Amino acid sequence: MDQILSLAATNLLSPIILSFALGVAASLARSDLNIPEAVAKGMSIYLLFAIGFKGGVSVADHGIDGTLAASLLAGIVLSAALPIVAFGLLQVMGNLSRLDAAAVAAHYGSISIVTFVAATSVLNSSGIASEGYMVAVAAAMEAPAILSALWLISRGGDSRRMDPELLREIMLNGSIVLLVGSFFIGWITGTEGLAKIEAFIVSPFQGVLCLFLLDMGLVAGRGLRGGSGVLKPGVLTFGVVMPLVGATFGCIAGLLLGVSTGGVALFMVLSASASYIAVPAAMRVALPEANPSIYLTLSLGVTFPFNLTLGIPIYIAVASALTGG
Amino acid sequence: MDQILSLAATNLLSPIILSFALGVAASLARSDLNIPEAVAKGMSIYLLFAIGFKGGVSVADHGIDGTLAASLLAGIVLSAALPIVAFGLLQVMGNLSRLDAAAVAAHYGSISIVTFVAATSVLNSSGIASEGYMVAVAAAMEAPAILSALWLISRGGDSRRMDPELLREIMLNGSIVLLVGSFFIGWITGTEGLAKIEAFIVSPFQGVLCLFLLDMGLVAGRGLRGGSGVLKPGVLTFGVVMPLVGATFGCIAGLLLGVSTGGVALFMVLSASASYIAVPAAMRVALPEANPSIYLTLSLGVTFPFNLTLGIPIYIAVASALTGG
Amino acid sequence: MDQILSLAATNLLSPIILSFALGVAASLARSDLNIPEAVAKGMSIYLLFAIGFKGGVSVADHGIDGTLAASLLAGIVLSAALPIVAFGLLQVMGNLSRLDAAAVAAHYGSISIVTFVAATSVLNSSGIASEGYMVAVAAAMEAPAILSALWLISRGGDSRRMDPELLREIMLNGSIVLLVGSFFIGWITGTEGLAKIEAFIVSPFQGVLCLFLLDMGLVAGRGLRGGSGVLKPGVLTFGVVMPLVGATFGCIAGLLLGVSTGGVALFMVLSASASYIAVPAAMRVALPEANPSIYLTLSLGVTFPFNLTLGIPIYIAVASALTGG
Amino acid sequence: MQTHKAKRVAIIIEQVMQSRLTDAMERAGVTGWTVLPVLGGSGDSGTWSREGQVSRGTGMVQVLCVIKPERLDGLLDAAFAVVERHIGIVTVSDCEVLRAERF
Amino acid sequence: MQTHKAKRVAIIIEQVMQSRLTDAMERAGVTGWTVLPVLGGSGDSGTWSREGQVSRGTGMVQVLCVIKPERLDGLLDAAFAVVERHIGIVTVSDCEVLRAERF
Amino acid sequence: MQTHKAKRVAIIIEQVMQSRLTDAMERAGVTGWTVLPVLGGSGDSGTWSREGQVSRGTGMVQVLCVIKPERLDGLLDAAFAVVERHIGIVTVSDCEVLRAERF
Ligand SMILES: Nc1ncnc2c1ncn2[C@@H]1O[C@H](COP(=O)(O)O)[C@@H](O)[C@H]1O
Ligand SMILES: Nc1ncnc2c1ncn2[C@@H]1O[C@H](COP(=O)(O)O)[C@@H](O)[C@H]1O
Ligand SMILES: Nc1ncnc2c1ncn2[C@@H]1O[C@H](COP(=O)(O)O)[C@@H](O)[C@H]1O
Ligand code: NA
Ligand code: NA
Ligand code: NA
Repeated sequence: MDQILSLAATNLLSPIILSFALGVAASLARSDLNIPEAVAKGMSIYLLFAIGFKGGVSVADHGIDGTLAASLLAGIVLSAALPIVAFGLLQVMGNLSRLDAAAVAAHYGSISIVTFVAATSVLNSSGIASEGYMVAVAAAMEAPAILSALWLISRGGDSRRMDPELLREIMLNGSIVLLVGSFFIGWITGTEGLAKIEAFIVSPFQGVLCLFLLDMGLVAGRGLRGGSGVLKPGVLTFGVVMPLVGATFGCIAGLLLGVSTGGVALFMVLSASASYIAVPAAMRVALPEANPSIYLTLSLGVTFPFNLTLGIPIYIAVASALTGG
Repeated sequence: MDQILSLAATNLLSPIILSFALGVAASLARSDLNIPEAVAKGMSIYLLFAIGFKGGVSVADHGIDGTLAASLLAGIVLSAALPIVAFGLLQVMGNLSRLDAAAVAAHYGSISIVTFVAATSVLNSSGIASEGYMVAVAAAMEAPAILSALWLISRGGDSRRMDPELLREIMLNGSIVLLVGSFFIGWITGTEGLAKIEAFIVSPFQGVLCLFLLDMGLVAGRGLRGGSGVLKPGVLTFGVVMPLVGATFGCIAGLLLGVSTGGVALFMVLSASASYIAVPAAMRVALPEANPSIYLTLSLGVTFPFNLTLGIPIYIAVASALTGG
Repeated sequence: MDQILSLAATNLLSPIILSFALGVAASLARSDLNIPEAVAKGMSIYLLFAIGFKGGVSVADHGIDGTLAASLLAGIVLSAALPIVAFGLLQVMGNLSRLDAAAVAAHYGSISIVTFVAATSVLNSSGIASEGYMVAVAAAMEAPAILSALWLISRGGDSRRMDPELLREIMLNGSIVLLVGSFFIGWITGTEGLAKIEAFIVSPFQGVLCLFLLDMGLVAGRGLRGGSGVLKPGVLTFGVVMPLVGATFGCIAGLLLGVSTGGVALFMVLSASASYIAVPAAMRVALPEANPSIYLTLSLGVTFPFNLTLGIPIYIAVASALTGG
Repeated sequence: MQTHKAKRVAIIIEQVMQSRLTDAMERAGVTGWTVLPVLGGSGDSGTWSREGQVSRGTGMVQVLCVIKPERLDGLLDAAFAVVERHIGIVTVSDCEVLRAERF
Repeated sequence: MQTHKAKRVAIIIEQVMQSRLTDAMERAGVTGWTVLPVLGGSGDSGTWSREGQVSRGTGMVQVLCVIKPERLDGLLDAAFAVVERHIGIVTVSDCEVLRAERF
Repeated sequence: MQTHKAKRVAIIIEQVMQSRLTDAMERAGVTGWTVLPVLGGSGDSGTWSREGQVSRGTGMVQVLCVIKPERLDGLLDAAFAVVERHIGIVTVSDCEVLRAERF
């Protein structure tokens, strides 16, 4: 408990969280502060490239231990299973339509890469090691949740054609391709490659993350202003409960796999986090009748801030306690 | 005098000034060199965030001495008073309409943050210290000038409704929010926070400033090409005289407050500089009949280059002489 | 031969080439990965500024030896002459219309600055020195090829008015102005100026180049997907043969001039590379009937990847062998 | 394909006035519109372009609104009150629209 | 100047649907169109804006197509099949076009 | 609300030709226009998109001009002289405009 509190305090007063808070505050106060779309996209490309590359280098460095394949598989299973849990929970907690519930569920099976990045930052500064291939697990968890959600809907009698075009779009989503691609580049070029571009992808990383989280705060705040009306208390609660439920599943998976303390924590973070890039796009194509305000506000306005501020310290503390790390 | 010349020479041959000159030359020669709007905005967000953060860290480091509140107040008074001086001067020097004169006056009460940033760069490389909270003074000086100018107009019988919406927009202008917000983030996280993002906000700062000034040069040159026709000699002269007048007021304020040599210089720079972001936007809303070519050309095409090249060395030399720094 | 292979292997497994390959693969697989136009332009401005500045600093450092003027002249002659060679070759190899052949020829006389940048990277990491003013030679080679191509067309009876407006546009093209401008800034400010902005233009350079080449790969792949239909085998072969022919001319020029090993290699690279920025724009104005798919696909989809992967190691190895460097 | 008569109103206005315009439209009961970016232009007050622009004071946007003919006057009155003292241009043209239930 | 009667179809649609729409148009034999960016908008499903957007899930674009009157119905049928279940707005207006041979 | 008949001319043209077009328009006495960005398109010369574009050789823009009916022909002649050999599309439609004094 003590460790949680101290981690939480350090975390809450770090530049990246405060930048996020500044963004939320600015947009709730209706300031015209904004970051151009192209710059936001540029920063997200930078972050994906850097995190993938560093993951690959770490694998090149430490080699792959036997759990890599098992971890990837665990990630895929988690991503596919969590939407079903989420869907069940929503039946109990909220009174969303089947469509809206399935769309929300898809988001919680998938992952938020920025939450992952923020967690690795906290792990780094706490000196807790984690497996470099967790980046690949993150990539593997992006898509399966979408298929699960569409299956949930089709089970309900609504026959959705999962057209092959959509499947291709989901699998070759830009963020997956960039993450996996840079992971392999890092793996192939190793520490020698890293040395060449370290001054670009390592040193300024935390600073770029600050500005990116400032933007995330602006977007989240705007979403809260616009979407707060649509969220019933039950659904709001779901946005805080589901991450904890997901983290529990992630924790069990990590412990069963026998990964490091940091690895368990990252499994928890991935399972707890909700997508706001790949899944919304897929939902707009496949389930256009589902209300985007609901899933975007929940994922970006409720769960993301929760994980960023309280969730990450909790998950790390629990992982440390359980692995004795 | 000697010091002015040597400072001016060093300043004129620094990469940032030469980048500005390149921009002006390229656009006067009608080259198609241009920096995309999104990139320019991204750089200005970076600069505001970095300068605010570093100011806050410096306050965290050295503590606030008693003059912080007094300095903020002085800044507000200067910003509110200088438009009246400018307005009077314009009655004498130019023959602008009341509306145009008031709009121009608003710009000179407010400040140019890039001029401020360039001045702190010169101070740094000259080894002259200044108060970290001067960033907060800069933020405090952005808005009051606008209210003064509207008051000048309403006194002339033209009853302008200062709608509360506009007031909110002015106060929560993106650049003010970002500057003040990052100032507080820097203050809260202190040197420990700075250490995390130093490689992002400190090391590459000068280089980003070069590219940003290249863009400012392009914009200023374009303005000069288009707007040179609208500026009568009297008004042009105002663009060089008013900074000196403003600097004098700023100097007196700094000396009365007893701030450091660098602090006096920065008070002079802030008072001498003219806004080209926040104030033009407010003028388009509140005084749409005022001609934007006049105030944009003056502020960006005349006063900004003057301050950047000659003004800053003069202000620093005068401040050094008067404070014995 | 051995050296070529080892250089080629190192080169092919470097982060920048792998990033390019990732981009090509992603767009051939029709992933939606993309880099916003503004970010791509921002990166290209960064690269031009950095490479120009560093070239200027190196000239300030080492002084100009007598070959500077001769090198510039050689560059201009090469740029003007190579289109005639290319045009002749195309008559033999492809069966393009005169217009299309002239447009393609213009591209191969001019240069690709990114190929130049990639080559200097390889030279640097191989510890081979080159003349700083080669950047100026690169700038000098951008435009003459366009005039040659227009002359080729007018000789064929088609009287094209080379309007002075177009001439101005070609000469004051943004990339030429930025390259030459930053070259002079670097020259004037020297190592002292470099020290101020080193953390911006030197350290992160390789990393930015990676992301930029990722984007080039995306664009090249897209071009290949769309334009592969229009290219007959003869024309495709031209895209690989012409760089080797150009490099031979460049090599002779470099040897005659007596520049360093790196200098000869860069003369080869410049002559071998084909433009995809300045020349396409000029062709759209002057020869709008020429088919852009042909020259863009050839230049960006065939010659650029060839030079990047195999060409550069070959040119460096040949230059080393011939200069005994 | 079944279409319905409608009016297409295009308002080119300064970016700083955008929220005032759309607020006025909302007050007039108009809830559907689309905002398009504008790169530059020329008019009585000279030529401008968005290149390198860091100030939000000088850019413009285009607000597009497809509306039932009988509601046009309400919209124009609301829009006019905002643009009255400002630069910009308001055009109205006839169009046909699919899916009348959606607008 | 000689002009020719044509129809101008403007379809505002979600970005994720753009390639599906243009593919459908191509299948219907329509080969000319232009895509314009959209900054934001408002409708039944609320207000959105492109500012700071990192998701490609929520942006929209406008697809513009100038077409011979006799081919309008084919285009509208193709477009309708795509937009049917999706948000967005389709307008058709009359126009004159220069150089009929080019479209 | 009082409106006035006008013509709305929309010219989609390559970016490299933009200044030549607006210069020609100015020479023909047309001083008001607006430039809109274009993201991509398709036509006889294939499909293109602005994504990742570093060359300014291949992008397009849309130049919009609202003009008094009696001045249309002058504008079209001027525009045609520029677009003649170039790709692009020119459409003219009827519209009503507020505040005739402003254009
Ligand atoms: N006749 C016109 N056609 C299209 N756009 C125009 C026209 N007149 C003005 N505009 C646009 O409105 C802006 C302001 O016009 P003005 O009020 O005449 O300075 C210009 O910069 C153009 O973007
Ligand atoms: N009447 C309208 N006029 C112009 N654009 C509209 C209109 N209605 C909807 N839109 C656009 O279509 C999007 C989706 O609309 P809706 O389906 O009503 O939520 C909005 O965000 C607007 O960009
Ligand atoms: N029928 C059309 N409707 C709308 N835009 C078109 C049409 N035809 C061509 N365009 C635009 O004009 C560009 C050049 O067309 P083209 O000359 O046919 O290659 C295309 O890329 C489109 O942006
Ligand atoms: Na999850
Ligand atoms: Na001032
Ligand atoms: Na060449």
